[in-house]
Amino acid sequence: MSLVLAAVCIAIMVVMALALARSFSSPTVYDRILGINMFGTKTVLFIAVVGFLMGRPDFLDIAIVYALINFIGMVAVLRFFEYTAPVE
Amino acid sequence: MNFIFDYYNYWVVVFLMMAGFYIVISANNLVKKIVGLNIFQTSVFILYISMGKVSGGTAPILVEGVTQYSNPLPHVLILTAIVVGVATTAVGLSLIVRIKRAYGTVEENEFENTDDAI
Amino acid sequence: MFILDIVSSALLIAGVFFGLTGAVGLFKFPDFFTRIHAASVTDSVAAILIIGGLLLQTSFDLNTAKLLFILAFLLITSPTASHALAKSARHGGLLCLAETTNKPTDERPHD
Amino acid sequence: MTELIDLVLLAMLALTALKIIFLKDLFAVVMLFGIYSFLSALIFINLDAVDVAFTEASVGAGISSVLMLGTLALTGRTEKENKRSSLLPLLVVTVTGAALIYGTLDMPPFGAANNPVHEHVAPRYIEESPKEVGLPNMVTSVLASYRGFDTLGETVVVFAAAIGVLALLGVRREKTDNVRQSGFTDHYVLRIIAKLVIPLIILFALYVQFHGDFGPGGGFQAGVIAAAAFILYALVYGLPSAFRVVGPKFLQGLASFGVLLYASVGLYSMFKGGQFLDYNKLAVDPLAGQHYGIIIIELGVGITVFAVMLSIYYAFASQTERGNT
Amino acid sequence: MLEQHLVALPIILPLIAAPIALLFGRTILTWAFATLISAGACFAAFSLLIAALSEGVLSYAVGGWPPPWGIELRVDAANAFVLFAVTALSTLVLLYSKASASHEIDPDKQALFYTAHLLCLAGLSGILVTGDAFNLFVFLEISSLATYTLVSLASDKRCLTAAFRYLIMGTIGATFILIGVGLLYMKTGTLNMLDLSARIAALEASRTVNTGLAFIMVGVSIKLALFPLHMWLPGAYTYAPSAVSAFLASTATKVAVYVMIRFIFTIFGAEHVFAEMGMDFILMVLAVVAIFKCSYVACVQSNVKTVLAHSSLAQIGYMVLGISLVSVTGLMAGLIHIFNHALMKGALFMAVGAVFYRLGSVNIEAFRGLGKRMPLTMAAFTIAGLSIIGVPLTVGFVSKWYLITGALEQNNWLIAGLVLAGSLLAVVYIGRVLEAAYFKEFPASHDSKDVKEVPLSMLIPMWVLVIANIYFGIDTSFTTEAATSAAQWLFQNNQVLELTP
Repeated sequence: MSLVLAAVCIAIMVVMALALARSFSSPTVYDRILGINMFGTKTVLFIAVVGFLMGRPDFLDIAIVYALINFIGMVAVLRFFEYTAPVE
Repeated sequence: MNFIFDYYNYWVVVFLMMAGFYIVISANNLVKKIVGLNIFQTSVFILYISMGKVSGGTAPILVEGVTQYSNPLPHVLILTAIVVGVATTAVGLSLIVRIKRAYGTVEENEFENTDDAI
Repeated sequence: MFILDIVSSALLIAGVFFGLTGAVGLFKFPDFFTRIHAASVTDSVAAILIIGGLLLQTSFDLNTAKLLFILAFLLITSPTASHALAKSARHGGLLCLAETTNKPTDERPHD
Repeated sequence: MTELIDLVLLAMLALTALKIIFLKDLFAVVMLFGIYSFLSALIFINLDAVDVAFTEASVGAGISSVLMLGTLALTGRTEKENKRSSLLPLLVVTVTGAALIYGTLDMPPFGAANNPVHEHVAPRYIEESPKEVGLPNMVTSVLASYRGFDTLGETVVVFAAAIGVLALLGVRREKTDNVRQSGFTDHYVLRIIAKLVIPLIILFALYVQFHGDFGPGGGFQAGVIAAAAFILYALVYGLPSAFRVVGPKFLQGLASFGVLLYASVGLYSMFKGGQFLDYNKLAVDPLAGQHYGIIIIELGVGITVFAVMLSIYYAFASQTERGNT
Repeated sequence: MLEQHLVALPIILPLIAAPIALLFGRTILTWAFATLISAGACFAAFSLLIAALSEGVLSYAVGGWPPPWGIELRVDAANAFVLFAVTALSTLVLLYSKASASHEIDPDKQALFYTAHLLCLAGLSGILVTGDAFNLFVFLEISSLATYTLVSLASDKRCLTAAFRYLIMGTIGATFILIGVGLLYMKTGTLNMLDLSARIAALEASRTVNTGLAFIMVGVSIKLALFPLHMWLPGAYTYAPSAVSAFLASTATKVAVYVMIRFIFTIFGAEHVFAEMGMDFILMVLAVVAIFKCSYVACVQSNVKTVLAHSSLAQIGYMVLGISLVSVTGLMAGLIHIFNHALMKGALFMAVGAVFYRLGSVNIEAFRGLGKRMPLTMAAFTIAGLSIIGVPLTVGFVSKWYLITGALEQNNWLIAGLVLAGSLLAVVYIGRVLEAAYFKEFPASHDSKDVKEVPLSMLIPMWVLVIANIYFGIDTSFTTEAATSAAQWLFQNNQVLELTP
């Protein structure tokens, strides 16, 4: 079982890396935000899986925090983005 | 080979610290300086947490049948340091807001004329 | 027990598969609105599958409740965030591919 | 496995840091800083520092990023070109980095169980704290009891930050009815979902506050999360509505109250004949005393942090809304 | 009951008072409360000094946990001496700020000003008293955050950039200290200073410990504004409100100097730092450069507060020079100069603040003819200025006397000569101000009715410091006794570890 978990863990890291790459270089600023949002949700899943992999699933609390902060951060980005004048 | 496995963590952390430090002293924009300061400090936190790790140990919360725990003391220190970091960030950012209102700019090279370069 | 493990593994692997497809979609689709579609739909499916897979590993204790909480939270917030993002993008003047192809390219807002 | 995850995460961190150096779009810089914080929190989990990860995620990626975004809304989005040579900074950084690398060469190896760090002070915390303090979470025991003075200092640092931000920005007092309605007025989905989510967040904050003795979490994290719930409210429904729920003046009082609650535990233990912050003296049974002490001081920390974080956000947001109307 | 907790009182009094001070609705109440608390802390510090001189070391285990597991507060003659100077200056500055601050600071923000002052005092006392390396970092940050706030409260907009520069430099310094402490912890596994010193002494030469030492020294040097790392200080002192300049110039950097002394002498051991790493030579060169470079810059400035700020940098050079002599006399000269410089710089900045109070400017032009208009203020400035120069019968003479004695003990004529030459530069920059005040006419264009003596509440603290300048210049028994026993205490390397690890 732990083999499957490890494989899943690595695969999620690949997804995270792809999302990170998207947020590094993106055609529009919204794509950047999208990449970061995806990175956040995948991180939540990553923590959940790692918790089971390390045999200490009681750390799911941290996954909850990530989910919360990801959402709030997203709302804040959109909110303050309205204020800033678009570049060029 | 063993040598690398013993220290790779610290080396990457040193690189991260220096990346943050570089941003602080080279960035032109004051907000970016604060971001750099945060990166610098966060990397120092990783240094502390790295030294608390015990291979094969687990998080320092008591569970049945486990005897090998990672060291809780660095965790405590860094909890405090994170709070200190966010406090500094808040004060720094509010200074930036005031600077923007007083000078109309937050770019370092635009202060030069008035002897206020930061 | 053995069957549970197999089902759980299958769910996890399926979840990861959807996650990967979503990430590939981020790069391969032609305009922002198709990309956000790819990302947000697969996000939700991957979350359901992976957390479903993990749920089968728990023994109905506090962890089960936490996992369910995470799942519920993700299912509520992730589509909302995507929706708000798409709406902001639309308000910000971003157009979809069908609209941009009918117009001269220089009107398309860039980053 | 731990080493592999560690390596991949460190690589991602290094890339993110490099990208931040070269980006000129500050909005992207702040968002990437959020990612940097998330990634370092993942490293903390991987290295068993769950409490630290908890805090880093909620503070670094949460509060700090939100404040930076609020500042950017006022100061503009792009960094201007820097004409000065970057040679001197590069030199300083190289020298400092070289000194540190030189220092690493004598370090005890990463993760070895017989490092001096694990053999001198820490064993007592690991072996005795469940008996002396009576909590399963050793981090909470050390934080709140053995090094409780540090934590008092930490609470005061947070309080000092509030003083600084209030002195610099202030919170404008004005009648709420003649203020332009702000917030996401036309995002109906967001408004409804926020209403649904906020109670869940506050519930979770309470759980973190009172479960910190047994799992990751504690007063500081709970305060930040509760503040985050109100920040979400203020973001979605606008600052005036948030002021009606919790006023800035009330928050100031609350911030003081939290510090005083913490300090009063110390004074009471002095009064009972112990040293400052000696929880053993709080009750007849030392273990029970420790337990009372830790619950009260964690509550004090939580209250102060909640009040301070929220009033700092208020100060920034009222600047932003004033600056952009 | 209080005697038992005497060690903790100078920290926890202001620490607890700060949140209470915020709750008072009226500014005058906040001021009275803050002054009362500061006076209480000063009284506690004085009792501590007496106790430390007679009993040696006083140790206090916070939370009842024995060190190194818990946090230890530790008072000996050296830090009790500095602590007394800091709390006394804080009280005098608070008395002074009633008129000065209400003139210079927005009325809405005065309550925050006094709260920040208390926080700063708590932080400085904490740095001095704590016996735990990480706890020192926490208190350092409390005092730093409060200082940034205090500096930025002035009405001149340039205080904002000065405060920001201070924040960036200060945070870098604090982070360097954090890195250094981390490296030490990594090699020893402990944070308690006494325990650290014992365990470092037991280690063989280690690159990690040496790197830690280097980082701590650089971090502390930023905090104490040692020569190449001093860029934040002139702006911060020039544009801060007058009361804040007086407080910071006489306390904040002094505390940092003490931190340096503590790290060198009690943690690493003078032997290791000086004999093996050659740090004394580096410090001596930097100190001499600081004395001359900064004194020279002080001679060509037109803003008197900037002149005094650069003079402070030069005086810090004298303190570090004392440390770098590596002898009991040299260290004692450094310690006594910490105390004496607090007296003179406090009085000078208060006098300049008084001029600002009446004229709204501190340019050297504004001082023209003030010798007749504000005789008491200018007399105070003159005496404190003579003290900076090192004229006999003032405290400045005492510190320079011991500094030169320390140099001559080692037959180091060069250093002795340089100290005297540095004093000549002080004659120039103080002389320029005095010349303007006494030998130039009051400009006719000014409205002469408004320019008169400042209120008594400003004059009294100023003159208390001036009289102290003269008193401790004539009767040196108290300060020399305290400083000598502190220096001897620091040089004792046979401090036996009373802990059972």
